[in-house]
Amino acid sequence: MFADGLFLGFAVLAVLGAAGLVVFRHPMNGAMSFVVTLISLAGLYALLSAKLIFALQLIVYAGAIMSLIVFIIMFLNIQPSDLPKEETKLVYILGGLAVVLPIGLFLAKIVKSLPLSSTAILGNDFGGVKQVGLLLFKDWLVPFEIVSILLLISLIGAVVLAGKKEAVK
Amino acid sequence: MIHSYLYLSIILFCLGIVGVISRRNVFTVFMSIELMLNAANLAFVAFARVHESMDGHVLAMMVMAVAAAEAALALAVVILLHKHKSKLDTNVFSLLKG
Amino acid sequence: MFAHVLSVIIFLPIIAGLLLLATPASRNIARFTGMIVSLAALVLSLDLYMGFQSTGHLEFVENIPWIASLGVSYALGVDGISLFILMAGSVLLPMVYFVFATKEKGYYANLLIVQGAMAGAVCAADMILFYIFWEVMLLPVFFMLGLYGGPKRLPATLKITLYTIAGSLLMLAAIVYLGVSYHAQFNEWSFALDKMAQLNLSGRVAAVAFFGFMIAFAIKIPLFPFHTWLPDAYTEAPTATTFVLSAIMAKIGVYGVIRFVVPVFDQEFARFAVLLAYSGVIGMMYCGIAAITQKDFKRMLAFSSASHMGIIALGVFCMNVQALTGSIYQIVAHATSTGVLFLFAGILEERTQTRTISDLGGIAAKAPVFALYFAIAMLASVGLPGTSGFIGEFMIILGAVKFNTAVGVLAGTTLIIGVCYMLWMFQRVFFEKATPKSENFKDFSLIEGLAFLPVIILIIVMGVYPQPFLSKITPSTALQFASAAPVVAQAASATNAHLPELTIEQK
Amino acid sequence: MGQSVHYLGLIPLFPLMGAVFIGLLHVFTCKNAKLPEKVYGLLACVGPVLSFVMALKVFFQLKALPVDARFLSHNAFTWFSVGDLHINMGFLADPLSCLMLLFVTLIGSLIHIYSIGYMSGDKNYGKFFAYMNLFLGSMLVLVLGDSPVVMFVGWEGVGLCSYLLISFYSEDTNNVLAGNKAFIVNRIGDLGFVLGMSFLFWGIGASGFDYLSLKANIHHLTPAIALTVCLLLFVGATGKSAQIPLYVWLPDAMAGPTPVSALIHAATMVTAGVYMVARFSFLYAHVELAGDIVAWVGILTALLAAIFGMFQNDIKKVLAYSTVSQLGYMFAGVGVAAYSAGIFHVFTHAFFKALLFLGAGSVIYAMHHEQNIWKMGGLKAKMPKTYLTMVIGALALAGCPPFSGFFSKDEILFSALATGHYGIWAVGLLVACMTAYYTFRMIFVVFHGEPRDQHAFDHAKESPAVMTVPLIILAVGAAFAGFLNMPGVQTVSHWLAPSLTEHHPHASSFVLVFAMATSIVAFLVGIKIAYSKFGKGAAEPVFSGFEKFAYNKFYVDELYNAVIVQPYKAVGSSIWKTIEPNVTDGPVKAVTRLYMMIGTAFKVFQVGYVRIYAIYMIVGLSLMSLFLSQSLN
Amino acid sequence: MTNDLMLLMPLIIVGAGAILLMLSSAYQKLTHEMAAYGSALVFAVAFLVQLSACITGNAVLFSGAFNGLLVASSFSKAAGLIILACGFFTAMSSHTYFKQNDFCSPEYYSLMVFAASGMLLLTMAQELITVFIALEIMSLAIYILVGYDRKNVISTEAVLKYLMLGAFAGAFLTMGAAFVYGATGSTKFVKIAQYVAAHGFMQTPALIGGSFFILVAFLFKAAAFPFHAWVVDVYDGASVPVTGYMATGLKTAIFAVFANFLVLDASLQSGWITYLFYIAVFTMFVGNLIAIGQQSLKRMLAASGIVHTGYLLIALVAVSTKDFTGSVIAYYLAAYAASTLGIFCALSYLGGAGEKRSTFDDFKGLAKSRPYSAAAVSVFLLSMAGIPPTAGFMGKFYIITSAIEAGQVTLAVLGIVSSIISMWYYLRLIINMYFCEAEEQFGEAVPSNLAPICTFVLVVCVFAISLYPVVI
Repeated sequence: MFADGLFLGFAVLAVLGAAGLVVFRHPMNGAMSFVVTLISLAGLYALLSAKLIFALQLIVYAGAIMSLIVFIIMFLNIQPSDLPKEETKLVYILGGLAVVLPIGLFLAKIVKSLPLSSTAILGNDFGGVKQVGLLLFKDWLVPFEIVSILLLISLIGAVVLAGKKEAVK
Repeated sequence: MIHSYLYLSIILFCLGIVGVISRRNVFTVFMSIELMLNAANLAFVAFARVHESMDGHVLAMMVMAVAAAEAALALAVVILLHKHKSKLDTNVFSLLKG
Repeated sequence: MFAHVLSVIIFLPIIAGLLLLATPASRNIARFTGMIVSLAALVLSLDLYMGFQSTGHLEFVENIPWIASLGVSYALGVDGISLFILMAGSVLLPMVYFVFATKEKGYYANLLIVQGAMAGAVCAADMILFYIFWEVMLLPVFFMLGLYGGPKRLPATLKITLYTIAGSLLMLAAIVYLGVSYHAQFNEWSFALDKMAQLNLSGRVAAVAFFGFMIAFAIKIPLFPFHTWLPDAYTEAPTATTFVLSAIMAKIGVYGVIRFVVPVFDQEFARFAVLLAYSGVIGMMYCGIAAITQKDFKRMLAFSSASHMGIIALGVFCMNVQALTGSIYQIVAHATSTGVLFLFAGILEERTQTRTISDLGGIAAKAPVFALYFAIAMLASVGLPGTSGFIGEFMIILGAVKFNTAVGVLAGTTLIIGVCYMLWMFQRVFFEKATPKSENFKDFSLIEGLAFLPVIILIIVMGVYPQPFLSKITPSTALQFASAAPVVAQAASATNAHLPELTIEQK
Repeated sequence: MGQSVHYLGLIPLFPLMGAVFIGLLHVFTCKNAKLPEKVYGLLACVGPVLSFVMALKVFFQLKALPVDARFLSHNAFTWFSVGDLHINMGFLADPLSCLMLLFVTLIGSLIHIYSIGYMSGDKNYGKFFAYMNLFLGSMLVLVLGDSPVVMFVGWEGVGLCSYLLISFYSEDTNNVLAGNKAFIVNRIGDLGFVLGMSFLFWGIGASGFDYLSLKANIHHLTPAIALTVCLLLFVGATGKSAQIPLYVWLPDAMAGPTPVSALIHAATMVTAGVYMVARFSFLYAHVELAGDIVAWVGILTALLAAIFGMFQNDIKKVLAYSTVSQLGYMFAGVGVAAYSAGIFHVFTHAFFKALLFLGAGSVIYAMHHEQNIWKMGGLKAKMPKTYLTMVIGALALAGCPPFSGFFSKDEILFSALATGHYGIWAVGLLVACMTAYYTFRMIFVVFHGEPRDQHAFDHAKESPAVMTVPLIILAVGAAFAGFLNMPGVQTVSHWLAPSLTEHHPHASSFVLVFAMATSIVAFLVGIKIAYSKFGKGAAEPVFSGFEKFAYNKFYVDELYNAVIVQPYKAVGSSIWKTIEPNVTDGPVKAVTRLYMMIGTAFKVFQVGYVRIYAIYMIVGLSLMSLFLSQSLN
Repeated sequence: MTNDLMLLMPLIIVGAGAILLMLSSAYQKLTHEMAAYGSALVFAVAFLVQLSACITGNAVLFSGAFNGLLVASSFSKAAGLIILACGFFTAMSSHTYFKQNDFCSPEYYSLMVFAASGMLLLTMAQELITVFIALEIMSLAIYILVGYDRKNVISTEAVLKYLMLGAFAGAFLTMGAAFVYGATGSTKFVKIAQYVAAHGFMQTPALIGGSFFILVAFLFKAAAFPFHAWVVDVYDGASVPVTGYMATGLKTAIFAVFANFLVLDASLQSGWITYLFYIAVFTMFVGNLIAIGQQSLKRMLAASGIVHTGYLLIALVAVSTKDFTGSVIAYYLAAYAASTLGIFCALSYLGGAGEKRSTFDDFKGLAKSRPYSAAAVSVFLLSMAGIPPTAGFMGKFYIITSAIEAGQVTLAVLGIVSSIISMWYYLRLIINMYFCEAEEQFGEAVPSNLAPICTFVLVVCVFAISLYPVVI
């Protein structure tokens, strides 16, 4: 029951946060609202016994990525005048909801048909750092390795695109 | 019970889509995409719980890493855009058309 | 005679043409090369002609597997049907280099390429190979028309190109369909012609495939109502291109029908033969009538050519050996008559700087040799007995009467229609009083006269003594019907139901 | 079977070779070095004369044979052979073709000789003789051909030569137009011929398409086909022999040089139709209805042409219509199955009509190419030889006994009467009367009375011997040829019998006498009227009412022009001006235009807003989701 | 294991080469020319290694190593070859291109090699998240390349559009992967195939949904309707060599993984046939319609790329899951790559400084001043149009054959109709080059011979691929 309550709370927060992200005009407000969602999601991961993910969500997502985004928002020193004037935003959002509805319903229909077993409490080992780590380095070595390439590329990209270095003559 | 997680994931995913297609603010659009990735992550973790295998966790981690890389690049692009036009409106960038 | 004579005939001109294009040769070198190569091809094809055994089957066969997994092979061969189209090309094309001395390098080079490609299309014994040559032969025409054509060449170029490519792509689908059906029926991949004939096709898809072929060929021939590209293209094209188009390329369309459609789609062909025959005969009348009021002689010849192609095509659709043989004979006759007329028209245009009929007159008095040649070619084109044009036309009409009385009677009107516009044109251009433009018309030089002489002689010889030629054609045409005889007989009796007496006394 | 003789092929070959030789000579010399006319004249006469000699040889060789085996043949080579269709380049000389052969070569030779004089001074002298030789060669192929197809070679060949010779003076547009008309109208007939041959071939041609095989197999032909073939072949004949409705070209054909009119448009080519029907006597004898149609068309043509002939002012036009009229008689003859009578009329007509034309040519030559009879008059004093010969010709034409025309015409009328074709006989009689009238109208106006154009009259003189000698020879023929087949003698009929399928009607001698007597009466009436009107000189009449209508040939040419020629041209120009761009090419163009339009319009979708692109994606996705959720259950 | 290593060697060479290039670009003395040669060398070596693997390696499928996440097949090897060749030619043409355009730095080449490593991974990846990461490696590198001309707002706009929509599509891929994982408990292709074989495809809604989203991502990258709209703008905004690289290498990699995924199981493929059918048809026709109205060559080529995606989708519809070799797709990709790369190669030196020639009209009369280049471009255009005897014809022939064999006659005919329509805009350029009077002299000298040489090598390739169809 307690878990259900927690879930409900986190879920409501997550949805509200997401809705805020969509609705707020200023990106800063949106980012803050999004952080709420991320943190709620972290809570949900915890409820799902994903301990490592719970931690990573907080550290990497809510921590690193969001602070980077917020930093850039601040860095660009966005004035309200820089922001797009979205008079028809609401129309678009409602229209968007209408368009997305079939997708959502389709997914919901799928989920509904899933024969999911009851969620019995698992052992303590589940989702722990060690277990996930072992898995990561045994079975999932390749993706783990190639993610490094990906990060390297994004590094170069950031340097090339946003850097000051002039093109070689 | 797990169903609820998945429904939540779907709702977040759909909200992300709505954010992408209805907003013109570059930041909001990128964050909406992050929201969609998070929705996917939630689904991964929820399914991991169902299958009682931790593969889903690993997958979620990978998605996070990709999301981070993407975010870094996206922010670089945002800075570039801002340098050019000092605007964050995606509609401003419509020189290429027709 | 050596083993790969057909390959040489095909690729010698193509390679020579490509080399000319790739090197900065002068126009004289180009013309000289063209002359040598086309004469070499002529010699080879004469050799081929002499060695031809008229067995009715393919001879000089070459067969090298190419794409093994799909059974596509580099297969060549000639029979009595293809031999004559091949010969027509080989005999007629050298003339161009003698007659037109001042064209650009690309002009000669493209001519060479188109010669090779046409030879390839005619000799191909594999459908894919045929298709490749079929498409390739369009490219030089495209470039020649676009580069060296008249003032309104661009729309004409686009029209002919898009039109023919549209048709041939549909044919590609049909070819592939055949190959796949063969695979399904015999569990083996092949696109070889002789194997396709064993196919047993029926049903709606077969009909669609049949039309895939037919439309491609109908556009090339061109059959009514797919002829609309023709007047523009023929008129705007440089003379040699018009010549190539009318004298040989259009014939490959007819050849395609004979070679690909008739053996493979015997049932569909028999079913739609009446429709197609009407299309041929209506096209003949339509274009022939349109020709009479043309103001531009090249355009008039274009319509005339279309008109003749209608009757040639009709011969194929009549499904009897006389009409078919007549068609093939007429193919050569038409190449030597109308094709040559186009060359004459080109000379006329070059020397008078006009294409308008009313600007000319009295040329017969100024240039008797030219007028004589022109008249002979013209008379052959209207099918006067004693010239090459009669034999084919007569046999086609004869066959058409047997096939379907109404079609036969309509086909007969070609005798009248052809003569109307030709005489009218001849009167205006060659008779009457000389006009300022035609006053200083120069007669043929000796070289020109000699260059055309073989063709003029050929026109007469083919009219007076056609049997040696026919005896090479007939075995193949007879064979063509031997395989499809039951279907054809059935169809023939069905189409003539309204005049039953005609079939009673058959022996 | 008859004998095979090789020289048969040479008969047409001589003039043909001559044509090629003279033609080449002319083409290559006409621009620079002109050859003297004598060379051409001599060369030109060699072919016809040699052919005539050969023809005589054929005649004697045939005569030596027993009656039933009187035919010679020569198979030069297989012309073409495809499937059942075997056509040999074969020649056949039987009594019928031998007769034709003889007079064609004879008259041809004479006219060639005559032309040497008539054409002198023409700058296309060589060309003329090349054409003439070509014509003669073609005519001989026509006559000698042993199958309809070979005959068709000559048939078309003579048509071509006719065209070339009519438009001989090609600088004048009218001449060329007349030539075109002749060729085109002939071609209409040829269409009938070709179709007729086709039907015949599919009927019985598979076992041989030469006359002998056809004759042997004729009973296999079903009546319907036989009738079709007959009528189609007759269409060919109406074209070549200028019968209703295709007679219109012949009067115009007089635009050619007069020897051409004499040779081609009077003596030989135009009778080809009659010859053809006689050749197919085995077929026509089979189908009575066809014969009746032929006879009626013939006699009506005779009547119509006679009416026109009465009101013509051009000397050659008068003769032209008289030719049409006489051809009508011939068809009436062959139509009532009196083939020998028809052929005999061909034979006699060749003489007197050639004679008349050449005489007229002589007059025209003397009058410096004046052809209007109302500009002439009193010429008999100046040109006695011409006058005399022409009167003989006129008497023969008018059917005055004992000149040749009387016997041949009378035999036709008699046959009509004897076979019960009373209508034909009656019309024929009327026409005979009219013939006498217009013939002598011409003679009286041209030769009698006072000169109307004094200047021309003063300069007129008798033609040179090279022209008058042929006239005299022909006059002899015209005068006496009739005796060959006079009743009781019937040499020609007997000679022709093996070639023709003919049943001589058994009629009482009363009928014979009655026919003769009426013919004579008709002739006398005609000549009386002519004499009373024109005998003592008359002024050029002004036509009005029916006369004007007849003078203008019932406006048939105008009618054809309005009903056939103009609509044809209108259709032609509307095809490429209206139908082509709109109907046949229209859809193609419309599709192209539509395609370009859509393409341009499609750029609207590439708005450039990235959000819109995302919306495309989502809308597509959402639609697919809708479908997918349908299929989930 | 040595075999496995051999098969992985190209990937290793490319990855190592990329890192090496990246590191050495920090070294100031390294000019971008040297980087170009370096990257070309990497590609060349990797290509040769791959070729030797293709020739000698008797189609070894390794699945033991890497836990089945990477698998090499003859198809992936062929696709790898194409990708490496694309990389090589792009490097060469870039070298020439940057003689006339000045926004290059050595990192450019390293990114290109990185992108190639992503593409190679994609061809071999047999697990969804690996696919996702490989896709992102490739895409991220390409994003950066697209936006490389930082001073140019056009290029920045292109990268915005590409990145935004690409990431959007990537999110669908993850969601799809999640659902597949949810349904089958694994993201490995082998396991998925086993699951489908055991439980059926249509009976597992989550699998339908998951594969649907995955397909969406693939279709997006391949620029199929209705996910095509970005491609025209992005191609237009990117520099010429990058556009060529995107159009060829990226498409090859995407179709490799697309096919690999689709042939997991017959029921999976047949389940999507109807949708792919309509998508293919719409893709072809929409692509054509976009292409007609274009004035800019790059945009036209982008649109024609959409059309070619349609043809490849036909091949996918017709693909046989039983004994899949991917030969038809690989052949078509090779043919398409040769001609497209050729045209971009030619554009990279014909375009002039700052890509000043970019529209149809700019190339009027090219044949007069540069006959050989014009001839080469014509050959490429004819190949794209599918006129024999070019490779494009053979490719189209194989596709039509496979489609008809698979019973998709309608699709084959529609493909034919589409290629008839497409004839117009290919011919238009040829007509402009040959039949129109020159408005410009094309006077300037070509700064480097590399791109022209590559162009002519590619002409040879176009014919060679056609006349010796070794892949089939």
